[in-house]
Amino acid sequence: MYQIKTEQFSGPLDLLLQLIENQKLDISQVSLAQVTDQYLAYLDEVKDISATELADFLVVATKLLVIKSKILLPQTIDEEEDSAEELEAQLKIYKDYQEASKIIEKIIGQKRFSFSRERIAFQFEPAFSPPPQLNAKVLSDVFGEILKRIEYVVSLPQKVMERTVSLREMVTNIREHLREIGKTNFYQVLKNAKSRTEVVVCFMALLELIKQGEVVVKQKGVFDEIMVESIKS
Amino acid sequence: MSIENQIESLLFISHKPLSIKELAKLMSVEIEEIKNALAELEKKYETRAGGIKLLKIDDKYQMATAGDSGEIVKKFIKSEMTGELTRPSLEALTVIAYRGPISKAELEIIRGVNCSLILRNLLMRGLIEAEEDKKKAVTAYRITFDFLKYLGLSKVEELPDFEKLNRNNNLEKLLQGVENINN
Amino acid sequence: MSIENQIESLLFISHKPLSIKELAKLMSVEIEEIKNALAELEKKYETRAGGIKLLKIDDKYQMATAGDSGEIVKKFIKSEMTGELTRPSLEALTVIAYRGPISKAELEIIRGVNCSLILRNLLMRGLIEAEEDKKKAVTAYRITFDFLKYLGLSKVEELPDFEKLNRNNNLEKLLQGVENINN
Repeated sequence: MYQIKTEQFSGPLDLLLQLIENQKLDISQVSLAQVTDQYLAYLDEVKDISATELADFLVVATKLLVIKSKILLPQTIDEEEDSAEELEAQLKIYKDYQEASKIIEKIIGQKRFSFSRERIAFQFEPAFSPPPQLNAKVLSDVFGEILKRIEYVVSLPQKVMERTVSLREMVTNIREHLREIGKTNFYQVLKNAKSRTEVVVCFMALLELIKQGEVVVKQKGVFDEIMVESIKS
Repeated sequence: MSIENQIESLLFISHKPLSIKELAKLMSVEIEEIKNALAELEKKYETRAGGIKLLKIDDKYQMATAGDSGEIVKKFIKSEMTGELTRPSLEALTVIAYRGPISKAELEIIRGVNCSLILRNLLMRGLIEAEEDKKKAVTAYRITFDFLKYLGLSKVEELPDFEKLNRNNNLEKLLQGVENINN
Repeated sequence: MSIENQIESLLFISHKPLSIKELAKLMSVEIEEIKNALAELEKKYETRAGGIKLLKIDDKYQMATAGDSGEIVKKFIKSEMTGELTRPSLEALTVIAYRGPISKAELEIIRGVNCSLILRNLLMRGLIEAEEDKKKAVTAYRITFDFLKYLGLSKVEELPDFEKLNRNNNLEKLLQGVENINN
């Protein structure tokens, strides 16, 4: 399998873009589906990804799976059109700005810095000149407001963690679905899926099972039902 | 003395960017007159292409040394400016430079990652500034003169492909789509 | 870049007059070349008759505002030096009052924005003072005795709710958290 350098990506779109470019593909739903496995493999391998970023990487992972499922199972998922087109469009736009950022990096790299004066260019005697309306009460009020704002800033990493944890739970659900799907018809399971997320979870589970060689998937024709057979049973 | 010359004097001595509004108030002159004089001044500085530049961000102006003198001025004032930026910072700054004033939500759609921490970091470094849009009740971010000085440009409009990246039609569509999902 | 432009940049950024010798040394250029470039520059400034003048005092050169702008320049300085503080300045002053002596970095972490310009303004108005912390090799800021007196207090501990506001859990967490990130 293609080896991904364990470098720090500036975000999930950056990773996705590099995977696509490494294979010399254009951005399309088909190419997104093609790199989905590598994308997931990267998420499995990389250890130093921060909690903040992991949440965003996982969001894109689910979108990728929706796209992949859409291409492989065109008859089951038709309301996912938007999500797939959205990621494709998002990635194209991101590419534009990422390329621009490389140009900006070069411009800065030329070190053609401009400078402005830091003090007023005028000789005058500094004199104590307090704001007329200011008093101690105003100061304590203002400080109180600053502290309130800080409360939010301090809680920020916590909020990100919570989001990541809920996404992690989803991944755990996949493992649970693994057993179930191994013994049943995949199409049946999909039919019962209540949300887009559940569809994705099921599909992810199926892909994992195939990868691990626990099941084989059979389909007679393009629009026929997909039969899942467990190899071990 | 002409309004143009007075503005030039003020921009020369000032240690901070001055807005059209501030200038109008200081000089007790109509906004329109200030705008016209500034447009003239801008043109002159551009044509002269001398050692002093007139920088512009939205309705604010500041004088600065030309990028070509960067090295010698840096040495003279013993500045420690390196222009070093991490990739995520660079990406965020690029998007804000081309599309500012821009909301956090919009920036995050383009970058695909949560940008709370990076925005805070750039605010503390003085490379971007935040402004409350009271009508829409959102915070808008734009680059500062300090970042413009990293680039050695007079205004963001001088960035390559500015027109295209400033108004990206695909993005407008995408943004609408995301708003719909969020609602 | 032309020597003339570089000289113009240096004269613009410098707070004191520069001699031909100084310029020659700074730029590693022959005295003659500097002289010629300066002569050109002088001619240009004279012809332009704009808001900036190029003054020659003995063998030293300096840029200054044109004489006619004197009044408006004074008005600008007065507006900078007097009157009420802007909201960002007020916040910075408050943090320095309750948490001083405090470094610029800490102040910026608490406020979440760059404070360079504000600190300079508060220093200029005599509301705060800077002090070198030799152990940590950083500059620390505190409010001045004049300002304390103006508030009718004899020490910062007399500020309303000083104990409660000075020791705040979230504040400590914030300052610590950022230290951890930096390490």
